[in-house]
Amino acid sequence: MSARATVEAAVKLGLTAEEYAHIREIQGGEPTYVELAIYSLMWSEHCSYKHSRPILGRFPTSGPRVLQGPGENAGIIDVGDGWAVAMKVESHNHPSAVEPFQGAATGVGGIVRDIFTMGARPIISLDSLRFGELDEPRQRFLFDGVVGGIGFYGNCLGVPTVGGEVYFEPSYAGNCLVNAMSAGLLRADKIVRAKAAGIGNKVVLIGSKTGRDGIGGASVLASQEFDETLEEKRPSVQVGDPFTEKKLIEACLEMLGGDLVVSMQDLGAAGLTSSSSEMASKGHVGLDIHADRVPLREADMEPWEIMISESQERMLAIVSPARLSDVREVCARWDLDCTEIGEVTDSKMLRIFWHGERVGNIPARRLADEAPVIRTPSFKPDYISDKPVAINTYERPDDLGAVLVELLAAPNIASKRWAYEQYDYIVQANTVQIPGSDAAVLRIKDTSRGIAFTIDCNGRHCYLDPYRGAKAAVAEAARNLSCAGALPVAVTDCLNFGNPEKGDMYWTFEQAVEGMAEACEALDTPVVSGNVSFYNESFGKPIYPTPVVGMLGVYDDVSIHTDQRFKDDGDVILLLGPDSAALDGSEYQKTMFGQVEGRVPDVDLALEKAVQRVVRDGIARRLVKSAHDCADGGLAVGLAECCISSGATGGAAFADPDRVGPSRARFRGADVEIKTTLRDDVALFGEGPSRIVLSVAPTHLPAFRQLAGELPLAVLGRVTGAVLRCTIEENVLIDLPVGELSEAYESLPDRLD
Amino acid sequence: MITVPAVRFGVVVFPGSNCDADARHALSTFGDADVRLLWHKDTSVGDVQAIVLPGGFSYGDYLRCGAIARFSPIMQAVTEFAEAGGLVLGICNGFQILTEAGLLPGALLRNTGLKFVCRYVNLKVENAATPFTGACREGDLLRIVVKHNEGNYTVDPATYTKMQANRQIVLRYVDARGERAAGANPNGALDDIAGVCNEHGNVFGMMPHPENSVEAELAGGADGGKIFRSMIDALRPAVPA
Amino acid sequence: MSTVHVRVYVTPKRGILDPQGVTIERALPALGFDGVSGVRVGKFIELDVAVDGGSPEVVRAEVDEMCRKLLANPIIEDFTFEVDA
Amino acid sequence: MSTVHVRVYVTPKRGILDPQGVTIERALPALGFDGVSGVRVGKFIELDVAVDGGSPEVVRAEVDEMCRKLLANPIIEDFTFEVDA
Ligand SMILES: Nc1ncnc2c1ncn2[C@@H]1O[C@H](COP(=O)(O)OP(=O)(O)O)[C@@H](O)[C@H]1O
Ligand SMILES: [Mg+2]
Repeated sequence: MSARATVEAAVKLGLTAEEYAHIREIQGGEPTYVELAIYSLMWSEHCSYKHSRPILGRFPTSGPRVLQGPGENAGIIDVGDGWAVAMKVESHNHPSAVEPFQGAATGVGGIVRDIFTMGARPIISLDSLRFGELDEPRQRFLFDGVVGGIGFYGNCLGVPTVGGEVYFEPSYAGNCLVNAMSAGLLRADKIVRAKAAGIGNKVVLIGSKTGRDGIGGASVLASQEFDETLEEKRPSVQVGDPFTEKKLIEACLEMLGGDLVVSMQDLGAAGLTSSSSEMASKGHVGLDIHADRVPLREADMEPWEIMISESQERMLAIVSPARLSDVREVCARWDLDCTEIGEVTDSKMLRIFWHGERVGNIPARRLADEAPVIRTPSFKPDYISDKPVAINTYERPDDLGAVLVELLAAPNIASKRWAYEQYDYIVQANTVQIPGSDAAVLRIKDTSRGIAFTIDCNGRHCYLDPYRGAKAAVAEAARNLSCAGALPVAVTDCLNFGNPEKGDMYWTFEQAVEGMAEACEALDTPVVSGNVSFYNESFGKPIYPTPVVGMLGVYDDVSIHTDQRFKDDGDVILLLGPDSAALDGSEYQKTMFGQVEGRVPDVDLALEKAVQRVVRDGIARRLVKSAHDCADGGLAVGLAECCISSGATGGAAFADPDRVGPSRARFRGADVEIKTTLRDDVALFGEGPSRIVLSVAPTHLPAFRQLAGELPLAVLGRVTGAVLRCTIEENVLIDLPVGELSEAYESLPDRLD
Repeated sequence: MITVPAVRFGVVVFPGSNCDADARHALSTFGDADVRLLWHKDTSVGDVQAIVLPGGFSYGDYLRCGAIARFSPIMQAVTEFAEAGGLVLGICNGFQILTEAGLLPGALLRNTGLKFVCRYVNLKVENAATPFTGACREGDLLRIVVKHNEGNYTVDPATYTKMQANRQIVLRYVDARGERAAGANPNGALDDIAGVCNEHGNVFGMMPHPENSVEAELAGGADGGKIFRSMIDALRPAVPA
Repeated sequence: MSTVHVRVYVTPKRGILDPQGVTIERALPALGFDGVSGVRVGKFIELDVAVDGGSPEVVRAEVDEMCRKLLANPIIEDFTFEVDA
Repeated sequence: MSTVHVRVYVTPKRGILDPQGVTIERALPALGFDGVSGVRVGKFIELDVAVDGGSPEVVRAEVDEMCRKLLANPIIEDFTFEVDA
C-alpha cells in the first residue's frame, strides 16, 4: 500500500475537499488508502443518493399492503393469501453505453439478485429502454446489443421477461437508458432483510470469484494515477454469467427457505464494501472482513481493489457457526464457491484485514447512512413554456389515413415484437398475458389470484413539463393495469436525470418527484423501492428527464382480466374519458411536424381515478370485453392497435398475431364516428390522459353506461369487418384495411437491417 | 372400482435447467401421473416409467448446448433406461442433450436468424403412432411456444433417409393451415423438423415446449398436454372394461 | 507440476451450414469490406494440461480424446490442436 | 481473381471473466479429465480475402479493421490473425 490517502488522492477518487475533511474528522486523522477508497465509493452519488435523498422523502411510502418500503434491496407488497411480491427497478445506463450486450445483461443480473436476496423467487422481469434515433447505425447497434443482453441473461435464468417499453429520441443518443425491473414471489412471513446480527456469526461470500470488474464503476478510480502498473489495473467490463446466477438463485432460496442463514445481501455497486457496511449498519453491529480470504480471479489484487470490485454473481450471507456446514453443503451441491471471510462483532466498526493486519477501520453507520447531503439551488429552465402552441401553427395534413400509417410505423409506436420475441416470456408457467397488450399478467399458482405489471414513462412529456409528465407517467402506468382489470397497488421507480449539480436540471428532478408523489398519493400506489440515475448527459447535453414508473397490480381472481383485442363483430366501441387531447408533446407533433414544444396537458387525478375504477368494475362484472389505454399516437392509434392485435388465432390465450397462414382474415375492423370539439387531426392523434378505448357486447351497453355514471363516455361505433374507418362530421378520415395497418405496425425490423 | 396406479415420471434437474419445475408442474396437472425430480449427480433413475429431460440452459449452454450435461452421472442411467425401451422425452435443451449423448440422431445448430426466438409455432403431427403422439391424429396441428437459440436441426443425408423411411420425423413446423411454408420455421431446421424420435420410437426430442402448454387459461394454451397424455396412455395398463 | 499449453481449433464441418459465418459474410460489404468469401466461424479454446512426467504423446492422446468426447461434436464439427513444446 | 486465406483468433481479454472457460474447467474432472487449468474459450474465424493486386500490407490492414469493427468486440476481446503467404 504505497499510496497516501491525501486530499489530492481523495479528489481523484471523486470526493470533495469538504468530504475529505469530514472523513478525517470521522477517522480521527488521515485515513488509510483502503478507507479512502471505501468512502469514495460509499459517498458517491450512486451509493449515497446525496443529491436525491432529501427530495425522495416526498414520496408516499406506506399503506395497508406495504410490508417493506424503500430502504431494503426491494420493496414488498402483500398480495393476499399470505403471498407477497418483492419489486424493484434499477438503471444500468452507463455500462450499457460502453458495452450494450454485457451492460444490459449484468443489469438484469443485478436486479434479479435484489429480488432473491429478500427471499423471493424472481418471477418476472421488465425492461425500459431508450436510445437515439434508429437511423444512426450506432443506435441500432446499441438497441440490438441491449435487447440481446437482456434476453441472454433473463432467458438463461428462467425468469420470464413479460413487458417493457422502448423509445427513440435524439436526447438519448449519447446516453442510452437501460432500466431493468424485476419482481419475485414470497410468503409474507418469510421476508429476509439485509441486516447482520449475532455477534460471532460468520460472514460468508458465495458465488463467483472476484476480479477487477468495474472497479470504481461508481466513482472515478479508473482515472487514478496509481503507479506504473495502471494499465493492468484498469477496470474491466463486467461480463455476466447467468449460469452461475441461476445456481445462486436455487442455492440461496434453498438456504433461506431452510433458515440456514441469518441474513443475506447481494454484492452490487461498490461490491463487498457496500454490502458489508450496509449489513453492519442496519444490524447495529460491526463486521470484520479478511480481504485476503476472498477467492480471486486475478492473484495480484490489492485489498482496496478487493473491497470495491463489482464482480457479478456474488452474495454475502451471515451464518451462525452451527449452520456453516449446512451452508457449505448446499453450495457444494450447486457447485458454488463458499468462503468464510469474516465475522460479526459488537464493535459497530467495519474492519478490513489483510493477512492479519488491520488496513481499514470505519464506523459502519457513519459510512453507510451518514453520507453528506447536497441540495443544489434550483431554477426553472428557460425552455419550459407555460403556453400551448396555437393549433393553427401546424397545417392539417390532407390525408389523415396516411398519417395513421406513418404513426403506426414510427419506432416509438410500432410493435416491439422484434425485441420481446427475443425474450422467454412464458417460462415458469404463470404467464396469462404475453407482451403486446397494456400490461403483463401472471397467475399465482395454487390460488385464484393474479398480478399485473407495467413500466411506463413518456420522456417527451417530462421534458416539456417534468411535473405534469411524471404525474402522467404514474397515471398511465395505473391505467395500463386497470385496462387489464388489475387494481394498481404499488410503484417502483427509476429516476433518470442529467447532472444534479446544475440548478436547472435539479429543478426538473424536484418537479418530477413532486408530480409522481401527488399521483401516487391520489391513486393509492405508494412507492416501495426505486433507483436514481444522475449524470445522464453527453457533451453537456442532458437526456430528457425520465422518471420511469414500474407498477404492480393485483387480482383476487385472475380469470377476470382482459386485453386490448377487439373480440367480436357487433361489439360496441366506447371512449371512456374526456374529449380533450393535445398536440403538444405528442408523437404526431414530433413525427409529422418535427417539433417537441408547447405545454402538455395536466392529469386530473380525481377523474383519472374514477375512469380507472369504472374500467376495472366493468371488467370485473364481465361487461367489458376489451380495454386499451389511449396513449402515444392518440385515439386513432389506440383504435388501430385494438384492431391489429385482434388478428390472433385461438382464444384469449393466443394474443399473438400469427404471421403465418390465413389468420389475417380474422382481423377485426371498426367503424367509428367521433364527436369532438377539437380540430379533426388533433381529435385523432392528440394525446391526453384518462382516456380508454373499450368494447362491450351491445346487450351490456346499458349496464356499462350506468356504471360510468357521470363520467364522459362516448359511443364511437362498432367492431365490424376488417377495415378501420373513422368519421368526423360525415367526413371519412381514415378508411384502411387492418392488414395494411398491421404491416405498418410490424415494420420495426425493416429499420434495423 | 379398479384404480389404475399413476404413471411414474422422473424429471432430470441439471444445473442450469429452468423448465424442470414447469415440467413437474405440467405433469402434476394430470391426475394419473406422479412426478419426481432426478438430480444430475444421481446414478440411478429409480423405478420411474418415463423420463423428461427439461428445457433450460444446462451448464449455461456454454461450449455447446447439452455438451457438458450429457456427461452427468444421471445420463449413464438414462441411457441404460432408454436402451431397455424406457420412454425418454427431451424438450428443447433436453433434445440437445439427447443428440449430444447420441440417443437421438443429428444435432441442433444456431438458429439461422442468430437470435433467440420466443414465439408460437404450429406443429403438424407427422407420425401419430409413437408413444409421444398417440393421443393425436396424424395431421393434427398443435400450437405451442418455442424459445431457443439453437433449434436448427440438422442430420447427415444418409441418416435422414433412414429416419424418413422409419418415420422418425414426428413433428414439423407448418403454417396455420397445416402447410409447410416459408416463415413457419422459426430456426432454419432441415425440412422444418421440430421433433424426432429414435429408431425404436422410445426416445423423442422436440424443440417446442409442451410443458408450458397444458392449461387453457394461460397464454401457452393446452395443446402441449397431448404429448404428456400420449405418454401416460402408452404406459398405463389397459383399464379393464 | 509442470503444464503444457494447448490450443484447440474447432471448425464447422464442410457441408454443414454455418449461420454465423453466413451472416458475417453478408454484413461485410455494408461495412465497406468487399471480396470476402468462405467465412466460417469456429471456436478457439486454450488450456493448460498438467504433464506429470507423461510423454508428449500421452498428452496429445489425452487432448485428442477431450476434443473427441467434449470440445467438438463430430456430427457438425472438426477439430485440430497444437501442444506447445 | 486470387484470394488469400485468413485465420482470425479472438480471445477474451485478460482480466475479463470468461464464464465458458470457468464452467468447462469446473466440469472437466467429473468427466474424467484431470489436471486441466486456464481454460479460455474464444473464436476461430476463417475467411478468404480477394487480393486484387493489393500488397500483403493492404490485406493485413483490411483484416485488422474487419476484426476491430465486426469480428471481435474490442471492449472485451483481443484478436490476432494470420494471412497465408
Ligand atoms: N422492451 C420490451 N420488452 C418487452 N416487452 C415490450 C418491450 N417494449 C414494449 N413491450 C411490450 O409491447 C407492448 C406495447 O408497449 P407500449 O406501447 O410501451 O405499451 P403501453 O403504451 O400500453 O404502455 C406492451 O405489452 C409492452 O410490454
Ligand atoms: Mg406506450
